[in-house]
Amino acid sequence: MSILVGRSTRLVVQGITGREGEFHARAMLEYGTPLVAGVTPGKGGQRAVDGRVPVFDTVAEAVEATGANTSCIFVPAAGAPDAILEAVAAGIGTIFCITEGIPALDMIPVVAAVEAAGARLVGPNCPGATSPGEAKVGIIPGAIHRPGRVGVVSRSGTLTYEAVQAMTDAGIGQSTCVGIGGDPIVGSSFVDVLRLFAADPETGAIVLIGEIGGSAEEEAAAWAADHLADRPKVAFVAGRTAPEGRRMGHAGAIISGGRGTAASKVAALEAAGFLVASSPSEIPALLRSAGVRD
Amino acid sequence: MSILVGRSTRLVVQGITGREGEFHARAMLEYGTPLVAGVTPGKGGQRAVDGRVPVFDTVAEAVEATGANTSCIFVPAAGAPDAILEAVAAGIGTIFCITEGIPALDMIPVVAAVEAAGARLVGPNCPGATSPGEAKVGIIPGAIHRPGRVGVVSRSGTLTYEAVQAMTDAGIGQSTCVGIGGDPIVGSSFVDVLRLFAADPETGAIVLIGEIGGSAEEEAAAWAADHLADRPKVAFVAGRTAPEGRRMGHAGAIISGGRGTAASKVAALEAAGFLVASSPSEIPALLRSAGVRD
Amino acid sequence: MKIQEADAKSLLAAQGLPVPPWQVARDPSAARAAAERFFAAGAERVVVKAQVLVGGRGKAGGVRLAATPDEAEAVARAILALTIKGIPVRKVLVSPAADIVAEYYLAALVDRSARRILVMGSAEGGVEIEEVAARNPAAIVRIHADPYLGLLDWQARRIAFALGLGAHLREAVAIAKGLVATMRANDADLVEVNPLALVREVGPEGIPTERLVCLDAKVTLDDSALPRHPELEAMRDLDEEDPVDLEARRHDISYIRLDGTIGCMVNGAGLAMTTMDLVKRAGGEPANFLDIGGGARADRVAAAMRLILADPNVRAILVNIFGGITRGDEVARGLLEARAAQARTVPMVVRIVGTNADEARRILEAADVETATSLDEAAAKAVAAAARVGPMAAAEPSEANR
Amino acid sequence: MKIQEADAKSLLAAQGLPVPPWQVARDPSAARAAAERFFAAGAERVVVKAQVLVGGRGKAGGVRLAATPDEAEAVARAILALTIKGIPVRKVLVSPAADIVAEYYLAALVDRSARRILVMGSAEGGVEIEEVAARNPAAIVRIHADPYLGLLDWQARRIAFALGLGAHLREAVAIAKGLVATMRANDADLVEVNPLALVREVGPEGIPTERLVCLDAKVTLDDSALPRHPELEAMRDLDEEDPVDLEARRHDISYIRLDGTIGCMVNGAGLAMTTMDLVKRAGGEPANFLDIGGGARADRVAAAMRLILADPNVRAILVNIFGGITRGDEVARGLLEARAAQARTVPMVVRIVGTNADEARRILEAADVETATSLDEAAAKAVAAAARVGPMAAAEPSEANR
Repeated sequence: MSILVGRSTRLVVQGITGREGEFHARAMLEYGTPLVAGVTPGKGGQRAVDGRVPVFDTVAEAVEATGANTSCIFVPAAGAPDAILEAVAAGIGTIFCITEGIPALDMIPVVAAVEAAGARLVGPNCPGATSPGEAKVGIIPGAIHRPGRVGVVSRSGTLTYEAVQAMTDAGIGQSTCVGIGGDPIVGSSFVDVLRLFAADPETGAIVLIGEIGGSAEEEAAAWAADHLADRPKVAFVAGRTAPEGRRMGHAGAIISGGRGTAASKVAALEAAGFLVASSPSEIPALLRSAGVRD
Repeated sequence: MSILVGRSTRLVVQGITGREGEFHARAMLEYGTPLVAGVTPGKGGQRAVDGRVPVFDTVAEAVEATGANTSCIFVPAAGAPDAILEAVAAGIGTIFCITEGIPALDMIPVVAAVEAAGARLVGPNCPGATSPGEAKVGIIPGAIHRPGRVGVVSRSGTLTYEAVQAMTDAGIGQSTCVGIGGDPIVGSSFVDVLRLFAADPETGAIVLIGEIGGSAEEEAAAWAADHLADRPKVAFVAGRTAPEGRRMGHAGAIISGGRGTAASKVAALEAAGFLVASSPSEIPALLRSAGVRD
Repeated sequence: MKIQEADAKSLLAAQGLPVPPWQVARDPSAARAAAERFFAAGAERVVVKAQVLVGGRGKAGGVRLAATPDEAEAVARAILALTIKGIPVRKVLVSPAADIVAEYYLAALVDRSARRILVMGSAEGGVEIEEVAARNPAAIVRIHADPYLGLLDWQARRIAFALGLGAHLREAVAIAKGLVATMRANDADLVEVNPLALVREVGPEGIPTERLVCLDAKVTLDDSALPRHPELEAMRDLDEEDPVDLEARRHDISYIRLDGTIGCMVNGAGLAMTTMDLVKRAGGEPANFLDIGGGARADRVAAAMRLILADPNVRAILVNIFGGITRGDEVARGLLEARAAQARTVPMVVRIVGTNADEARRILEAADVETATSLDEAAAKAVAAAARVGPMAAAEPSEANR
Repeated sequence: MKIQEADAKSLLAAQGLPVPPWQVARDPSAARAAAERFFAAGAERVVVKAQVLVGGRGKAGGVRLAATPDEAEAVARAILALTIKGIPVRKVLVSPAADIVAEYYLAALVDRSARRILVMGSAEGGVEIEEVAARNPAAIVRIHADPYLGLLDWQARRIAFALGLGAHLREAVAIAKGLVATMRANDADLVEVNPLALVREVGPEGIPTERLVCLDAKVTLDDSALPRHPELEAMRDLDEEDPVDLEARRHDISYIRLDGTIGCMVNGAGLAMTTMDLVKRAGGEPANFLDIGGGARADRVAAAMRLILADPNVRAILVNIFGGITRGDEVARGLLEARAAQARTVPMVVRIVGTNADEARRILEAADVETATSLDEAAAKAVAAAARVGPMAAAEPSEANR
């Protein structure tokens, strides 16, 4: 088993005929993801990715024709909020928005609408999720994974790859790796993903990769202390040396008014029973020491 | 028993210190309605209606202090949509909005928010509801009622009074009389109220008072045919002689493009088993002929 | 409130929608001058359209083409001489004629059942949507705008695809969203573009292009929202408005002039319609719909009396006040005062229900006013009273009243 | 993007919020002229405030009162000579001094946890909200605006009552809603008014009145939304911006200058911060945060190299590219080209992971570039390389770089 993406995924890629969309759609197909449809308004009836994927004008048509239940969005920032709402209205249950640069205030009504509809959004500005050996949705390189029982959740892109690669190199496989995105407003929080891992019998341990800014790591720690007490938990927090008041790349990563520091996050995670690595390379050893075997 | 208002009602009047609000609050109190609080922002701490009703600045405070569960709104049109949203947010389950003149587009997000919160709105521009002998909320004159088993639902104000008076004069009592209001966008439709009557064992028969414009009567007829087949049903439709294309008072009452005619409504109601009166004065006799006794 | 095509187009244009240029003319020479300007700017023909607030002007000969300034003037003269559904044509709109490739229907309106804004579109434009609905309902696409966010892009795209406008997706999306934006910006009940036309134009280098334009537009405004849009009040067409309507509005009275002889004064719209229905059932014809609203205040009663008596067709007045909370004796006194202030006297039948109704009856009967207990009785008595007055004397023709 | 107080106030004023008049001056005589105008208009005193994009200017002596034009000029001269938290003061804001009755705090910001706009208010204004939060959390009222409709009137009233502003309800409601409106109109992350002040003013007839005004304002804008607000780009304070920031932004690179010696070039913000952390852990000091973003395109690699080498403190460069899908050999070639184009050479340690990483390593080693497999190893090697270069020679002082 796995969370969010897996064998029952039937994926539609919104923005499939764009450069990014087509490139990653091909990588997903090659990974074995059940990618059943693409959407580009005005290109309905064409086929994308060397003719392997039918393209529709609307998500509703794609769902009707192919039974798609998951969407991956590569639409530019100006159109991405609308693409999410279109997916929700078409009955898509799980939506990954890869698009970066969406203004935060644009996302506020969108996440409210997603929630009201009972759908799930991961991102925006997220790398997606992979359930190794089953399916990958998004842009995480497939080759870094190894099937296994550790659930990985992260606010970062390449830092996640770093951590996952280290695990794979050490022979520790993953149940699902989820990048939730670093934007200020995202559809799924650490807690939302941990809740799914907690309910997944095939996820035996947790790796959480956080960074400075906000309080998502502290909230995740508090939740994990109550609901994941019995599972091995390892964490890493980026930005221990970041100065206050300067934004580190993402809109999310900023320490302000003394809040959102790495120290606060590390303390909260340790208090909740996480082993906290001081380099991504330490994660496999910490997992081993917490009792993880494969 | 009764619907919407009754012995378990604990009423807060929003806009209680206004002329209309205080006048009708007094009439409701005199009828025996459990009116527990009033709200006027900035007049919190005062008492209204000869000192009989405590006034609060916010609905939330009124609910906390008095356990109010029903609201009646007399706030002017510019502030009434906000007053409804305030009541919803404070956990009020049943809201009557008496205010007239609220622009239709203002009500669209409000009814959506009421629905999303699982609350119930009657009106705006409605006379309210009375459960004779139990409670009256709104502006329907208390004296016209008589306790009984006929549920009355209407889009009109004084026309309802006319019909109810005729029933009372003939010795036929009412379980609850509900005026849903004649505005284009109202919180509760005929069908919404009929659904409540259908679930009320103390409501033995139905009187529906419609008028030209829209298709609410046709929708009510279709619903009643399926769900109220076993109960006596009498209807009256105002506007048989109204010309097409002219708005008859309410924004609602207009025949346009051949739709919304009295003939269409009468036909639909008769097909659904309603006896349709050609004057309000005929309603009691039709109820009798349909088997209503008291 | 209905507004004229030219005003509707200005509201669309303010939201950035493509509307062909136009000019309003009140006489043939002004129409000619407008046509000359459009010809000078390259138009091959102009269209001259009657500006009246009723439908069916096309069938009535109110829309005609002209290929020269002379012809435009002649056509305008002919149209300005028309009376369409009782409304004399006082203005025409002159516009360059479009080279139409295809016509569509697109409208945004308040959908009461769904409690949402509904956007309706059809590839069968240029005809009444009711006809299409009756003949081929599947040809109409219906999308409800989001109650909070308005018409979303994907919804607008869906409409565009349903209309077969995939090749003009961006324009069609902008227009569909623009209709809803126009609605929201002005608190309109209805914003209808029919036809939305795909027109052929020749670009600067002689290359023909096709684009979508709003060839006709109909907007009705929500009366309840007019107080917050004072600029829209200027669009009220006083040409077509009965002066008594103005007077009624000033007193917050809902008044609609009809063709009968029994003047009605009622509180409440539903009860007012019912009163009209019962007058008709009793063999009479109502002269008006009149709702004096809540409270039946003395000044409104007086204004209502003036409005009713200003109609020379009125031969009896039926007053039906279901007081509820209002004191009947006060209403009765107000009625007597109002009648005393009028020069013209016609028989009056009064029914007052509610607090102090008995005293009201005594006051009225003391003043020789006929009273009634039930509404049916009141209607019958009013019809009889009008009949006693006999056929109308030398009343002014109703047209003079407009 | 942070903007100066004066710009923040202009955004508030554009939403109709009460902001006292102000003038920005870049030298003492302009400050004097501004003060003279305010004195002429009736001000008893003026306030002169340093315009810098860092907090704590009050404690640093950057906010002072003046009772005469002479004094205003002197005070402005003193403030313009200050350097606050490393930022030289280049502008002052001059404004009539208010007669403050009470100070409040009011702000609207993006609440990530709740995924809503949060409005926070406190009756303890004029101090940092973090202080109030730490000392007396119950003194802060927090209301989340509706995700679709913004701050509703009842929510604004609730804030006003919580702040004890029931006597100024209408003003307080307008201001609370105005903060959210300012946020939405400009895509701000934060709109803070501290203090929101109740000030005493003397009316035309000598009667004192009290009203609420926004005495100070702080606004930060969402960088992601700047492309759709081109007018706000003009509010970017180039005075306070390092020219390299401008260059970085032009290439879509996230660059932050720090005080260390190890220049970092990384793809991904989280990985870039981690790289800095590991440099520190290995005993070094990062010279910068630098995220070249996705794809590691050759032009961006070259620009990043220029940015890093423009910092004279840099004595070694650490490149850490987790390619994933990017081809490592292309990145390696891009790096060599970029280095070749630079006049200055410092040791470079490169770690490239992903497709064709082995080939990348061969290319780099053939060019005598040190490589590393793990991130920890790369950090250690970079720190060692910097140490070999030895203490800095006659590098330019970093201030000259600004």
